[in-house]
Amino acid sequence: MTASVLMPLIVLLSSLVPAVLIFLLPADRHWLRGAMSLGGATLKLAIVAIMLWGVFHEQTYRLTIPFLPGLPLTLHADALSMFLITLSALLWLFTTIYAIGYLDNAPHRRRFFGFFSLCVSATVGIALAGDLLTFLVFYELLTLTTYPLVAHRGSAKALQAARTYLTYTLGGGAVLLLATVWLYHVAGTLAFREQGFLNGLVAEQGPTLTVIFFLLIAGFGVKAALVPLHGWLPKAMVAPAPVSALLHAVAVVKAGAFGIVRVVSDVYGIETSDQMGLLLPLTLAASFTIVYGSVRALAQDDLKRRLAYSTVSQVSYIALGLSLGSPIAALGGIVHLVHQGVMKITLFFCAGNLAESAGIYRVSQMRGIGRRMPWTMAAFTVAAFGMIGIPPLAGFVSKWHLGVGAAAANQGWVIAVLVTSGLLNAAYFLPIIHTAWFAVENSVNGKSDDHKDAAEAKWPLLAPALFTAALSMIIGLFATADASPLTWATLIMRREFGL
Amino acid sequence: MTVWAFDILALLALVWLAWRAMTARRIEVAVVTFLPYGLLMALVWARLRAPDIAIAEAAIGAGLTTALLIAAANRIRRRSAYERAADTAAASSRSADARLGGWGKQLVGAVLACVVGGLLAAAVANLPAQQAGLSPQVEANLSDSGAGNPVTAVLLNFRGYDTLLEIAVLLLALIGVMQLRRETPGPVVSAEQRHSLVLDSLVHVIVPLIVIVSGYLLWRGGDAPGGAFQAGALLAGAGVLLILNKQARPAWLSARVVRAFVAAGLLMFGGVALNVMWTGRNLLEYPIELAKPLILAIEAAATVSIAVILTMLFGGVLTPHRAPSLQGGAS
Amino acid sequence: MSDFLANILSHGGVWLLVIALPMTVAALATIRGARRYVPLLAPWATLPALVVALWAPAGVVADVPWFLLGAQFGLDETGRVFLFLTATIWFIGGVYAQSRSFRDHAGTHFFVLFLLTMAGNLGLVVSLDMASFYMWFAVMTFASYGLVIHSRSPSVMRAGRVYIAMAVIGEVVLFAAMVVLAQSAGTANFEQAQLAGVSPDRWRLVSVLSLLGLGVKAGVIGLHMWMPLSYRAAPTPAAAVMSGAMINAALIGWLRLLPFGQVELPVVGGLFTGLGLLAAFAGVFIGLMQRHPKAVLAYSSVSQMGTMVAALGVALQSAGRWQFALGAVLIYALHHALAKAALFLAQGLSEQAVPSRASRWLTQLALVMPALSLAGAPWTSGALAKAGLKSEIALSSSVWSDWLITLLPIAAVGTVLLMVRFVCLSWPGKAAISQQAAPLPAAISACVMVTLSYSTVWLWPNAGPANAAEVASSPKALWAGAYPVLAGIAIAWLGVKTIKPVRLAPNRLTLPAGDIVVLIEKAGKRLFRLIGKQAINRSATPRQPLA
Amino acid sequence: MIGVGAETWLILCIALPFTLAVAAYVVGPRANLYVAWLAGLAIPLASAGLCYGVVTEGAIRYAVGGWDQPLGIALHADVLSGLMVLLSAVVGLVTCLYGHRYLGGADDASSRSYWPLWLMLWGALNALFLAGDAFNVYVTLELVTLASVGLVAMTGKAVSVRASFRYLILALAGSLAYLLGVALLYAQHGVLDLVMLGEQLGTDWASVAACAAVTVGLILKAALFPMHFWLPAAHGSAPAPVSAVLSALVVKASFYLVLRYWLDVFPASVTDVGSFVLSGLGAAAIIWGSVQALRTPRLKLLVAYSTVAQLGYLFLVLPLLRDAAQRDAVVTGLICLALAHGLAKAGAFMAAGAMQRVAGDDGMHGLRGVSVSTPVAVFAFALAGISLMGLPPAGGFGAKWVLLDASIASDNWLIAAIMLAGGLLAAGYIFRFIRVAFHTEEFAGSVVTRHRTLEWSAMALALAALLMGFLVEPISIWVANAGAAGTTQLAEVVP
Amino acid sequence: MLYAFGGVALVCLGLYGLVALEHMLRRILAVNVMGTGVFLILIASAARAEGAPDPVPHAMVLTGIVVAVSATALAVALACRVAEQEQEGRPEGEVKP
Repeated sequence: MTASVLMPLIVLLSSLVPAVLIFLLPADRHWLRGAMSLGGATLKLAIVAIMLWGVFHEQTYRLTIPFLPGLPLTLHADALSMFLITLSALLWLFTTIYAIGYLDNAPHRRRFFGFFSLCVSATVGIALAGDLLTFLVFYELLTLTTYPLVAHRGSAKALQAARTYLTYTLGGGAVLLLATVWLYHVAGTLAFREQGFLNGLVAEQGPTLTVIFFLLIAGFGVKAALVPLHGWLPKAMVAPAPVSALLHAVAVVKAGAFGIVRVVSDVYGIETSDQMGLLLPLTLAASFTIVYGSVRALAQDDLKRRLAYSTVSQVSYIALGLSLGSPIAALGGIVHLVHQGVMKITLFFCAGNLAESAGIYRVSQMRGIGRRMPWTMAAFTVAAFGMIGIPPLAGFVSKWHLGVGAAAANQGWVIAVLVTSGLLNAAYFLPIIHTAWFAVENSVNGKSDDHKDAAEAKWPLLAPALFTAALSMIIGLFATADASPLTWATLIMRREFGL
Repeated sequence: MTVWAFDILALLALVWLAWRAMTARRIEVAVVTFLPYGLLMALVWARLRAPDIAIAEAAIGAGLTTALLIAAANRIRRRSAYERAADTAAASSRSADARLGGWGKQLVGAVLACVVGGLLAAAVANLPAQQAGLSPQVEANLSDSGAGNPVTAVLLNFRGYDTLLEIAVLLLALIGVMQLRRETPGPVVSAEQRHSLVLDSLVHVIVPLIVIVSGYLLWRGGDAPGGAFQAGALLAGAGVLLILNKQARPAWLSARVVRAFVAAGLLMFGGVALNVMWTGRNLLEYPIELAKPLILAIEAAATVSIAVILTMLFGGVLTPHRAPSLQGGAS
Repeated sequence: MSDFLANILSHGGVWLLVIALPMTVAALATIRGARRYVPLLAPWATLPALVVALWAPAGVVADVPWFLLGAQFGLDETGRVFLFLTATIWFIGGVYAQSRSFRDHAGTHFFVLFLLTMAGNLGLVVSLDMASFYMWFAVMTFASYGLVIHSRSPSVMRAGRVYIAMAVIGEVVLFAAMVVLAQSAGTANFEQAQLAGVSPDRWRLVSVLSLLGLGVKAGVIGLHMWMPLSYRAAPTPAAAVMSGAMINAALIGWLRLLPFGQVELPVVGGLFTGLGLLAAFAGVFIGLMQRHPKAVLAYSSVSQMGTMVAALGVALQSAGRWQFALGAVLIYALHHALAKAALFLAQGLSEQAVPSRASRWLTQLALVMPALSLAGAPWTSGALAKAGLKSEIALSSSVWSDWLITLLPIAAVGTVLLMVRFVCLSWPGKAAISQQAAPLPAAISACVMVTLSYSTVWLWPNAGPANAAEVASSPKALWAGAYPVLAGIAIAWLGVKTIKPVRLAPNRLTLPAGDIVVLIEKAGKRLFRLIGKQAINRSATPRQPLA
Repeated sequence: MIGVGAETWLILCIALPFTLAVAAYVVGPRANLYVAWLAGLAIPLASAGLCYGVVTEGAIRYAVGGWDQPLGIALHADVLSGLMVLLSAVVGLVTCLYGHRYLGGADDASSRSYWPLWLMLWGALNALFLAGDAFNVYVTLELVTLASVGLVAMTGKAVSVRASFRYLILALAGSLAYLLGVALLYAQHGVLDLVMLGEQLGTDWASVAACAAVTVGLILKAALFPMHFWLPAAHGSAPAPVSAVLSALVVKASFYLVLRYWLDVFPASVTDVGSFVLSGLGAAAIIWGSVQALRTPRLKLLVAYSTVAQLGYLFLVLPLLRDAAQRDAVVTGLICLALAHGLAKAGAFMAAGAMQRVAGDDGMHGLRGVSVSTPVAVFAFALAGISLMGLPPAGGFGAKWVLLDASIASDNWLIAAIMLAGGLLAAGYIFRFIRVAFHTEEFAGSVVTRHRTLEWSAMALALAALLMGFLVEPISIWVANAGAAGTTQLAEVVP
Repeated sequence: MLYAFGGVALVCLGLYGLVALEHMLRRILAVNVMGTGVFLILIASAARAEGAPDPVPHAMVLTGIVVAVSATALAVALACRVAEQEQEGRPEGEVKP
């Protein structure tokens, strides 16, 4: 009983308390700060493990805190929330290690790590949110806590990017707020429920609910970078590499995608929204985003920007899966939540390593870097192949289920979208891999000493990348094993569809 | 009929004087015009059977306010070029007539005044012809109030709370004015300048007279028109005279003593108000038998405070300088 | 002994060894001290596969439910043929690569990629479910890119580009095919999917998609462009395994994926046959106009694979005789794989300086022998394979079979012409004798390969119809094998006489290797110039690097 | 008798600040420290006691002098006024700490008048919130005005003196308009007690005119657009603690009165047109204030314009009060909004003051990269900004949520849209500054001087504003209880 | 009631002055005029009744007059200060050295 109340709180506090302590700590206590960050991350991981066990055995973790009239803040751990929490807890640990290495001797580290931990707390809150209001609360907190991270460098460019980010996300937040209030007004509750809580209202409130649905999707779509709401994402690339990693893999983008998942599955219910005909537009939007993001990625020479457009494209797989209305596709979408995170964070770690150790920011500068930084590029290669959807990496598993789901939903054209996207992914990732491994170093404008002194990145930078790369392989290879994301996602879908 | 004629004439004169007071070409003239305006106003109060107000208006509205304004006008003019003292906005939009703002402002003002006037007139015309207000209750409880004069009863008993706060208003204004004075020492005033024979003798005659009259007003105020405000205002007049005569401050009148005087009224009033609560009464609920002495004590203290405060207000406006060593002192 | 071996081999874990050994050897490269042993160990990594192919009992299946989407590895008779030929070719290719001149030049990373490709190739053969098949297929495809562009010259880079582009297209289309099938069948297991009663409509879709997806690997006409470029670009051992082993991945893919013997798909079958025939002839025509022997061989592969695709098409149209047809196809595949690999190795040998006249003679023999086999000369393995195939086609109920019976000998004549062309182009001249050169492993491996290409088909148990060997040795069959060869040689001789310098191949009569890819490249460039103007402009202006 | 009853706390809330103010005045600067501590501890305690009493025991009426209404003056404390007193207590407490540090102790000349004036202001505010009599309200209004003007002019800088003059004149005009309304009310009904007035008021011309006069006077003081022009200069030029109090409490006092009148006195007399006019002005204020805040070159002016905008919200939703079903929700929302804005704005001004101290200037350019030298203050500013933007979990969010819900429920979509747009605009100007603060690349200031007290005071208020969101539910319950207990909130008369 | 209308007139006059005048002292005067206008309305309405006038408005006006003079004093002091600072030609600067 107490555990069921305390667990969500502890898991939230395990990053919130370090955040506060970090802010209060003198700026030069680097060691202690690192210890607190890592300690919090480890503790969180341990608790998450316990909770995973509990949720699997149908134990409920639920904590309510009185907040608005009739609408308490609810932290509730169901299978879906554990999914995101596990992802964030795991990747937070890796990213923390990475960030400690990355920001060695950089200024403003206290601020960075403080907001970093806050950011994760917000993500955990999003994951644990038991109703739309709680979700909204943490969603907005996430916006705010990531702002300082995006603006961290303090350069005009970074600030400009941060402003763009904020303009988009706060705009989305406003739309979301409107939609949430409206929904509350219509439905009288906001608590997530498997298969949705609006079933009874569809008959009389159909058009209103449709409008609200699209408002909600638009609100979440900003963070999920659905075209045309994606403009902030490539710009936000000015942030330091760990931030980009977190933004793309765990926190911001994932929050948006997770929001869409929640709306479709636990507010409206997949079947209900399918019946209401709400899903086709979402499918179209997601499909368009997938293709558009990939096409844009093709033209980017800047490595992080290319990765950013790749994110735009990849994250929409999640929405796509949810929008097809078939359990298998939804499974694919949901499992991509984790898969994309693990793979994309690897890519950003590697991009950070390249920038940090070799001063490489563009694809065209990467000629032959694979020889000098083999481990980094190996991790990059694995993750990139995963993104393309090559088995046995994680991306394949998601795409497989999406494809099967699309076929099951008789949406053959979605398979075409997947195929196109796979082609385009290959078209922008393979040249990178080719350049890194096979291109001859010194053929660009005769400068051979581009990265003559570049050596492999130091271990705090390297280890997380290798870990996540290995992870993206393992969760693909052992996709059907007991503890794999896919199995867990199957559990989610079974509960969601009431199977 | 004559009363009607008086009324109409008085009102017309009032309006005309008000107009002049605001818009006379020279600011000195405008300011001085406020004196007859105030006096006429006092007459009107008397005509409206409000002798208490009449006395207060004469002393405060006409006397002290005008004195303040004249002092200010002098001070601004002494610094030359008072036109530049016009409000910031005015500096840029110089109209032909420096008194008035631009055409826009005049137009807005006129339209606003007309609209508001029309509405207000309609509202006033719609007021019920008869409304006894609270006078029945006042009459009924007058005997328990400790004051014979209903106005005093209202001021110091029925609505004593307002009055208490009002003394605080005075204190606030004083603090506000005093803090604006500058730390730099003022121009040195030589002994010859300081003593003007005429003013000196005037002061010597008039000040004691005023003190006596105000004492009378205070004492009488319990039952007839008059009271702490009127008495205090009169006393302040004496103070103003002393200031104008550049009378040196007696040695015993240190800054802190002055501040004590200033606060006396509030302290006494507040003290009484709170202390009655010890016996289980409400705030300001005087015991009936003690009502009269308490009121008198409060009035006495209030008179002193009002007088000192008003005097210092005038002094503060008149002499903008302050010796750095003196803190919050009087002139 | 054999019981013991059989015991071990019937254990599921053996599949792990088949695939894991190459990968483990490749992984050694990451250990500094062990790195230099990688090239040496590379060929031996195929040993478990060879052992399994030869001695493992059929029907051993390992279910690995926790792997990927629930994997199944195992061996059936089809798999055994492919596993054998794959392992053999990789082994011999690996040995060939041991030549010091090559090994020193290539470096460890070549062998790492070699091993990875090998693992993929072996893995896909033993995969009995779509996901793992697809996985190994992808591993093979992407790792072999490194083999193709091994020498890094601009033309090789272009070849690599074309290769990877086509391969990726094939990958994703294959993905679509599998996804559709998996959904329709409700399972990702090949065998279960074939039996799942999928509607013919879906089968049609799957078949067409797989024709496109796997067709890239098989060089189906229209998707074949990468082949001449890559074979030419890749170093000899790589070209040998690509042309011999990897090309058959497509074949095994089709055999696993399509409902042979279950459902008749006349239209799709017709499509297969039509495209196959087209390839069989077009390969010959374009191949004749090539100036590089490897390109000639590549077009020969196009042509040969075309024949097999045509045969598959026929099989798709007549479900009844599938069991027999399968045997013919398998034998043909085995023959073609070994012969083609031998040709490539021989060609590689012919490019090298030889230490003595005798060895040059050996080289010449190594060139001619498999060429004859491929041409289907009597008593060669080719003769047996072709005979089997023809008889099966004749017995099938397909509307195409008459056509095929008529056309195949003509194609055979074409093949002979191609082989003549090839042998002429790679005939080692007199100047190439050098005392220092002793490419012993290469020579040995080439010879072994040639030998195998002759012997294996005959020795293979249950190859084709029971009396195939007999049939092939009958006078009628001998004639059937001999006349195209004779006709071809005659035509070649005439050609040489009339068009004088065939060996110098006048420019008028040549086509660039990869034929239509040149057009596609031009069109692509123009398109990019149109679309990408903005992007190019933007990237031309120096941009602040992001961090 | 003394020490327990809520009524005692009520009297203490008013008497304590005045007493301490007089003490500070008489004793002079030497007493500053003691006065600051005593005020900071005692007054909030009394306020909390009062608030607790009001919440637990219901509304309190207190007959000053023992005279029953209408003859005597009634003090009145209900949830609304109790919470406003509590707000001033919290802000006041922090202001005491902050002011003591900001003004540099007893030696600073400007601190001489600060304590009497500020404590007087505090007392006046409490008196105003607790007043139950129309004329008594006038006196307290004047007290508030004069104290505020004195505080604005405290530094003697030309800018602030000019601003305070303008402020004074406008405020006097506002007071007179209010008094005019009271005069009309009295002339018509013969009573001054608010409850009695509320019972007697009708729709006749004089009543409506009185309503109009009272409202106009109050919105002039509450700086509702277009009567806002005096506010930015006054609030922007005053010393930081003063700005904080002015923006957080003083304008709020006038708004409180508007709300009080509209809720309890005028319901019969106000018309839809009137409420929509105010609402329109509120909308204009939101837009205009925000746009100005987006343009102004100085930080404190930015915050001051933000006040103009935020006040707009309070008036924007007044039409929703006309819907009886939404009344409680709207009242809750308004109270929460007022409280949240009070806390947040005080925090923002204090943070701005701390930054100004370090940067020496509050020009946007000079504050570049200020997050390095005063991280806590910038953080506090941002936290306060969260509430101003109406983002969760801040009080501003809770209030907005409730109000949005009410406006959707009553189909006032325009109001909802403006509220949302206002939030975005607020984000615009808040982050306009945050962006400057994060511009660390060109940071030129020193990191030498730190003002921990100043920064953490701001932080405390900002945190309070942030956590205010969790008070929304209790407040809604209190409001609902008070509403359920009687038809109007002033109805219960304590014997 | 005549005086009440007089009061209205004074209020309007004051209002006009407040808007249209720019000199600080004049504006102070305008406020004072307005104030007396309001007082006049109050007292005039109190004097409607026969017999003794209602003392409550009287008390209110007395209070109002004191408030008015306090505010006037403060306003005058501020006006003087503004004028001086403008003459010193450094309107933005600190006054204290």
